[in-house]
Amino acid sequence: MASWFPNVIHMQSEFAQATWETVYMTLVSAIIAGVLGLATGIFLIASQPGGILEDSFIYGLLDKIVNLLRSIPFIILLAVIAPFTRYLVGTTIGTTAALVPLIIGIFPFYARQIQNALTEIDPGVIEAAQASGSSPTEIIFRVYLREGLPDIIRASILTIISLIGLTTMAGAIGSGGLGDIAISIGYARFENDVTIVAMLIILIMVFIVQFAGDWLAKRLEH
Amino acid sequence: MASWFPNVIHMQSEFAQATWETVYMTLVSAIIAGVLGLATGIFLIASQPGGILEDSFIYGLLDKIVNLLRSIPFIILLAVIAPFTRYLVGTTIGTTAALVPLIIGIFPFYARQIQNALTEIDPGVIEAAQASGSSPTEIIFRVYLREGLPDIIRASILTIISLIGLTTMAGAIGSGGLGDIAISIGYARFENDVTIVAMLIILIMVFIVQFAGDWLAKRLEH
Amino acid sequence: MTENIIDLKKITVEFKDGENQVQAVKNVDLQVEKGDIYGIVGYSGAGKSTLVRVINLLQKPTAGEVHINKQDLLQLKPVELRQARTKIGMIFQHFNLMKSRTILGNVEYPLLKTKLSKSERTKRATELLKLVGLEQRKNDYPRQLSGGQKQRVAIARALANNPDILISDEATSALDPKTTLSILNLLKQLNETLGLTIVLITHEMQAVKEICNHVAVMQKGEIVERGDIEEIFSTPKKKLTQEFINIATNVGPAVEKVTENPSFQQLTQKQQLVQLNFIGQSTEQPIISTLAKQFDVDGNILFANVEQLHEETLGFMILVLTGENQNITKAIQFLKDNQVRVKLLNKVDKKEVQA
Amino acid sequence: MTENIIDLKKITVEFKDGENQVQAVKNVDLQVEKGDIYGIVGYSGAGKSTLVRVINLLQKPTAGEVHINKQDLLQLKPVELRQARTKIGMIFQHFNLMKSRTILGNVEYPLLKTKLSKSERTKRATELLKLVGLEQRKNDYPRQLSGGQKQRVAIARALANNPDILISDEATSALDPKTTLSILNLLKQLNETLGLTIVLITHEMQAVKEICNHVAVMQKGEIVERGDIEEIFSTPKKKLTQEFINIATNVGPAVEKVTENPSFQQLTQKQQLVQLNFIGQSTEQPIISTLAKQFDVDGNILFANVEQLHEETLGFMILVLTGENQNITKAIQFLKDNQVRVKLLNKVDKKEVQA
Amino acid sequence: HQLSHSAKAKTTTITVGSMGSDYDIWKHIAKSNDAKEAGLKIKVQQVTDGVQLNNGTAQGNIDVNAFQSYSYYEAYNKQHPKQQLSALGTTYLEPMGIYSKKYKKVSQIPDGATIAIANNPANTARDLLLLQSAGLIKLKANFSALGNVSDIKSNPKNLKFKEIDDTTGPRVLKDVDAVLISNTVALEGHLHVLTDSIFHEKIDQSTRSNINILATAKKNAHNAKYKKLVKLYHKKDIQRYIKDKYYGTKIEVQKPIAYLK
Ligand SMILES: Nc1ncnc2c1ncn2[C@@H]1O[C@H](COP(=O)(O)OP(=O)(O)OP(=O)(O)O)[C@@H](O)[C@H]1O
Ligand SMILES: Nc1ncnc2c1ncn2[C@@H]1O[C@H](COP(=O)(O)OP(=O)(O)OP(=O)(O)O)[C@@H](O)[C@H]1O
Ligand SMILES: [Mg+2]
Ligand SMILES: [Mg+2]
Repeated sequence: MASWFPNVIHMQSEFAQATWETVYMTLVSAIIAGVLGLATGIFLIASQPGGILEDSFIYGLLDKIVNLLRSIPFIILLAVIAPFTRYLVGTTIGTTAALVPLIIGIFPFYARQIQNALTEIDPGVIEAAQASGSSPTEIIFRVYLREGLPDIIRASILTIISLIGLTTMAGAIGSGGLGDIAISIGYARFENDVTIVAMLIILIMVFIVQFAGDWLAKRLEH
Repeated sequence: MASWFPNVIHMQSEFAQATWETVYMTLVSAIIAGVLGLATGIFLIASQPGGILEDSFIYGLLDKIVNLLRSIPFIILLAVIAPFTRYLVGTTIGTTAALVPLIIGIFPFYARQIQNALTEIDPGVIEAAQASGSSPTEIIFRVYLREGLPDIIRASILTIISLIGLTTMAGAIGSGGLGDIAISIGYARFENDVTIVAMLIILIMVFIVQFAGDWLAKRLEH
Repeated sequence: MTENIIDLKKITVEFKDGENQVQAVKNVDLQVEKGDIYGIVGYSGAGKSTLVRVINLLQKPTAGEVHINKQDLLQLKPVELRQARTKIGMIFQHFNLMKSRTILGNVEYPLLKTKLSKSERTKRATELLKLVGLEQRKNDYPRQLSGGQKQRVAIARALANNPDILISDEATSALDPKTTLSILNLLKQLNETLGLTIVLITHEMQAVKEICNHVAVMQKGEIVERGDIEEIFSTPKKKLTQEFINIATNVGPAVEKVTENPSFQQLTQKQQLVQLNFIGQSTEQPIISTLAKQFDVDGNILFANVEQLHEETLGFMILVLTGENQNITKAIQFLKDNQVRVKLLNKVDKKEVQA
Repeated sequence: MTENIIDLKKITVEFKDGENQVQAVKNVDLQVEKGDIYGIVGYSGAGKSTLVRVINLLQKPTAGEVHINKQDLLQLKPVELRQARTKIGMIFQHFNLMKSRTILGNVEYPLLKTKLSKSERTKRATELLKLVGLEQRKNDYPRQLSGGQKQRVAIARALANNPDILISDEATSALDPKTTLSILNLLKQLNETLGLTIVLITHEMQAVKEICNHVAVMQKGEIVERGDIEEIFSTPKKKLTQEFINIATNVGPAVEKVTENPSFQQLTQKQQLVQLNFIGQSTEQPIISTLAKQFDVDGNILFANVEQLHEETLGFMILVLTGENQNITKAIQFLKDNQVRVKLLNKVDKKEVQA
Repeated sequence: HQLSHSAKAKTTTITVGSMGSDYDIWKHIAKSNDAKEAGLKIKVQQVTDGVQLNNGTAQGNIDVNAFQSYSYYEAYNKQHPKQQLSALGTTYLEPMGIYSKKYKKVSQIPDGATIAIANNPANTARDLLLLQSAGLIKLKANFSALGNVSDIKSNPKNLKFKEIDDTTGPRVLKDVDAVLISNTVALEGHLHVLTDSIFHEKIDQSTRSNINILATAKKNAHNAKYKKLVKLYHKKDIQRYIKDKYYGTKIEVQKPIAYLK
């Protein structure tokens, strides 16, 4: 053990801490970005040409915001939104401060995925709901979000895994986490065992997310 | 002009160069990762339970490889695959060397997206092709890739935009590019105008990709 | 009873598709009285689905007015339109069931908007599923059902909200005859007991005859003929209508078969092949018996389709009349005098009756 | 001609779905001769689609053997199975057209595997589209077509590869009667000229009567009755078959209508309501004329469905016989002696004939 | 602002922001007896982006940071008139080195050779200055702490420069003719600047501004507790630890700030 993992062995508490930080960042930003992205994706779908609330102004606006946010490199995003981050969480450094750029970095991506997923829903089913007098809100909650659920889950898996990847970059503002350990200790100091263990833990998280998501998506696909 | 963009004005050739580097990295890695990701995504779909070439071993293997590659933070990926990069392109630094980690970093993501996109294809249509005696290869090329084309294009847009984001991280190995200019000159040296211009150029690229992709997807959706 | 619950005025629907432009519905007027059962028939692609989709504005007409239940739908606010739609049930040609909901969930869907409690909704939906014979499958998902079963779920869903109007776009085309009949009976019963107005697109003229009071025949986006069911069936004016009826009553194919059959071509001098069409009380008088007794002409039935349509008898027959030539001539005259249309088939131009 | 091109032995198909388990097909044998047109009818959910999907192994049976064209499909290598499938055309209940291809492209699809050149493929596909009347629309996409138009494209596609066997799962259910008839005629013609073997699932008994030589009746996963079309139509053994035929020939509803109609209930002493079923050459002798002349009994036809089925006359009638009581009794005896089945309707139990 | 507030409440806890080997050193210091004796409770946080670290310090989210050279600190202050930092004291100087697998001497570096330099501004300028001292290039007269390759006046050997993340320095040794690696990174890559480099910085006037400092927000410039950190750093035990751990490559510098100006 000690000879294979010479450095890891002395870092158990750091690893526990980093794992917690990664889980914390991923979970909290996944939930908030999830809500934001879902809402944006749904508004994109609803307002698009031919959508249930067709509105070319809102569609164009959202579409452009999503693209804009997606064009900003994450490191720059960290800086650009720092004032906003400080306003929200009182600091620009640390794990909690990392949540804001993570959320803003990932939600447009998720919104796009939601949009792509919901594009697939059979227009006939939407029509059937319209014919029964459903309002746009009802159609969103009772048709889009239900009929699209397996796809929404697949998009969520993809996004959460991308988000875990993104947390590794938040080390730049002192977020900590497994990615930071892997890079700034394992990689930068040639402590390969640290890198490997950090990545294994990330891998386990990825597998858990993928497995749970696949299982859920399959279960929901009637 | 000079007062608004004091630094940019002296960097026109650098910007031209960086734009070219970004375009080059994005294009080449998009093409190669595109082929790899498409192939992987198709194999995932074909080998999945109930697929046209059901094979739980291959499916499990590909599924795990994709997850594995997706769990490695990009910076570490740069290092981990350095020997492979050197073997392929003779060096581990520079724009061309960046292609290898970019490709390996993005193709599993694309594969997952392709898999999600192709999951949507009406099983009835696949059955109709099978009933007419189509072989799995024919079904892949004549049904999956054709029927799924609008979705494949949407997934490609999402991926290319993510790829443009990823190129900004390849600056770590001297890839150059707009992201690198934005970060290591504009941001790190506090030349905000450089950051803004670099990001504007990236934004324009993103819009072109999104617009062209949307247009194509719409056109192909009969 | 003469109030028009559906009143479409000069409806035109155009589809633009790049350069292509299809006028699916052209300047069509359609009035349906409250409590009526109105059939729409026509070739595939005639514009039937497009026309009925205008009734609940799923299809916005390019031009024209849509008055339903005295409301001008095109003038309504969205919330009012939705309210109006809850009272128009629709059965889609392609079912359009939600794959994420159970059968029961699908039928309950339109009730989610109402004030019913969860258990009341379930009760109502279960009742409806019982009516269409799928109560056993209520916890299954659409994927697990056969085509006809899906269609029955769609029927139950359309009825869930106790609509005033039911639009049915080939609701029974995927159903076996027995189930079709029971669904038609169900619709008729709802029509009689609740005054449900029904607009029925169907390819089955049998179904039209069975339950419709009025029928419209569409061709290339236009209604080319419309009227009472008896009127249309007894004296169709357009060739298309004639053809549909011929096929429905099986006269067309029958005539063809008979005229092609060599044994019927080689009739003796004393025989004559005739086609008879009659309507109304004419059959109160037993035709064939009369011919036999009064003119000594025997009538051998090769084909017959006689039925009771709304208290009247409607009939088509192909007979071989056997007797002396002059007797046959007299017999035919007698038939004509009794409002029976007679066509001599030996001389018939095959093309004219062929479908 | 007695060679079985399709030979399914003891086929069972089970669907497992979590805890649910549906036996869609139970231990079914099905033999179809080369050049035959074989109809399969049955309630919605009876297992018809599932059974025919076994023929080209789209549905792997849980148990049983599948011999097609003398090949044991379950033993074939994948490449051989695909080769075998090119010779089995299939028309799906839900069309299953590719939305990314034009109509022409969809029909050309099965030809992509063949050695035909691009222009030959186009030629063949265009011919087929002409046959189904959609040549004008060949550059449109499925989305732009009506339900019936899509179904016609699916028919053309299934025929593209000159199959030996055509499996048609409700290929005409979305079609208007005219188009249905022309498609059936097309199939019959292909059957006669090219020896195409056809397995036809349909809900339209009329279609079965029209073109099938044999028919199998399915119920709850089993074939409960099968045989020659004349045999089945004239002497159905099972209640289900009887019901289907009654509905198809409209006897069921007619009897109901007649017996429910008060004016027919109030017959005089000298009248008797009867239902007649007959088959074969019996109508060579003009029944009603004979009754009139020989027994002085008038027959007033309330309902009739008489037609020529494969050279035989098949008939159902509801008559009011009018005459002296003893004459009527004699007349009925005469009919019975002439192989006509007679049912006295005044006493009939409504339930028995109702659908 | 909760963090600065809580920092005031628990006056004994000082948050030190750092990265790389400085992070390790300060973690050691935080646990040391000397810290306890001085009554200082130190929390060390790793922040890998220098700009963010300085911003965080200026805003008071980080009390003191330990990662930058004096020249980088000056450049930061110049660019951020609203977020001023103040230097608390000097810590050490570590020599930047030129490393090469192929060549033993700077003079052997051929025409057109590829040289990898850091892409972070704290080190790019320093790298270029070192190359100038090695006689490979000449820089413009107004060369600043944020200067980069565009400020090269003459490049007689036509060297090609690749700007890379400096932490990858030891890894790209094989791929280029020479790499400039800061000592922190070199140590982690098991390179000893005094023995393995082919050329390295001297401690003289020209490298004075490369001396590392502790910095804090301007308003805390006179915070006595923070000043104690400077003293703490120069304690004997701690210096011994640093010397052992980094093979004497981190040369202690204990001078007043004025010396650097
Ligand atoms: N979205 C569309 N775009 C273009 N053309 C369309 C569209 N929908 C329908 N059409 C065309 O409009 C015409 C009428 O179609 P419609 O679906 O109303 O026919 P239908 O009478 O219901 O036929 P069927 O009996 O086959 O269902 C057809 O020619 C069809 O091709
Ligand atoms: N994938 C499936 N999973 C579970 N049950 C199924 C599945 N497919 C079909 N079934 C069930 O098997 C039975 C037979 O279905 P099938 O589609 O063969 O009926 P069918 O005779 O073709 O009916 P229809 O005339 O309505 O098309 C039905 O009860 C159906 O619910
Ligand atoms: Mg239609
Ligand atoms: Mg079926």
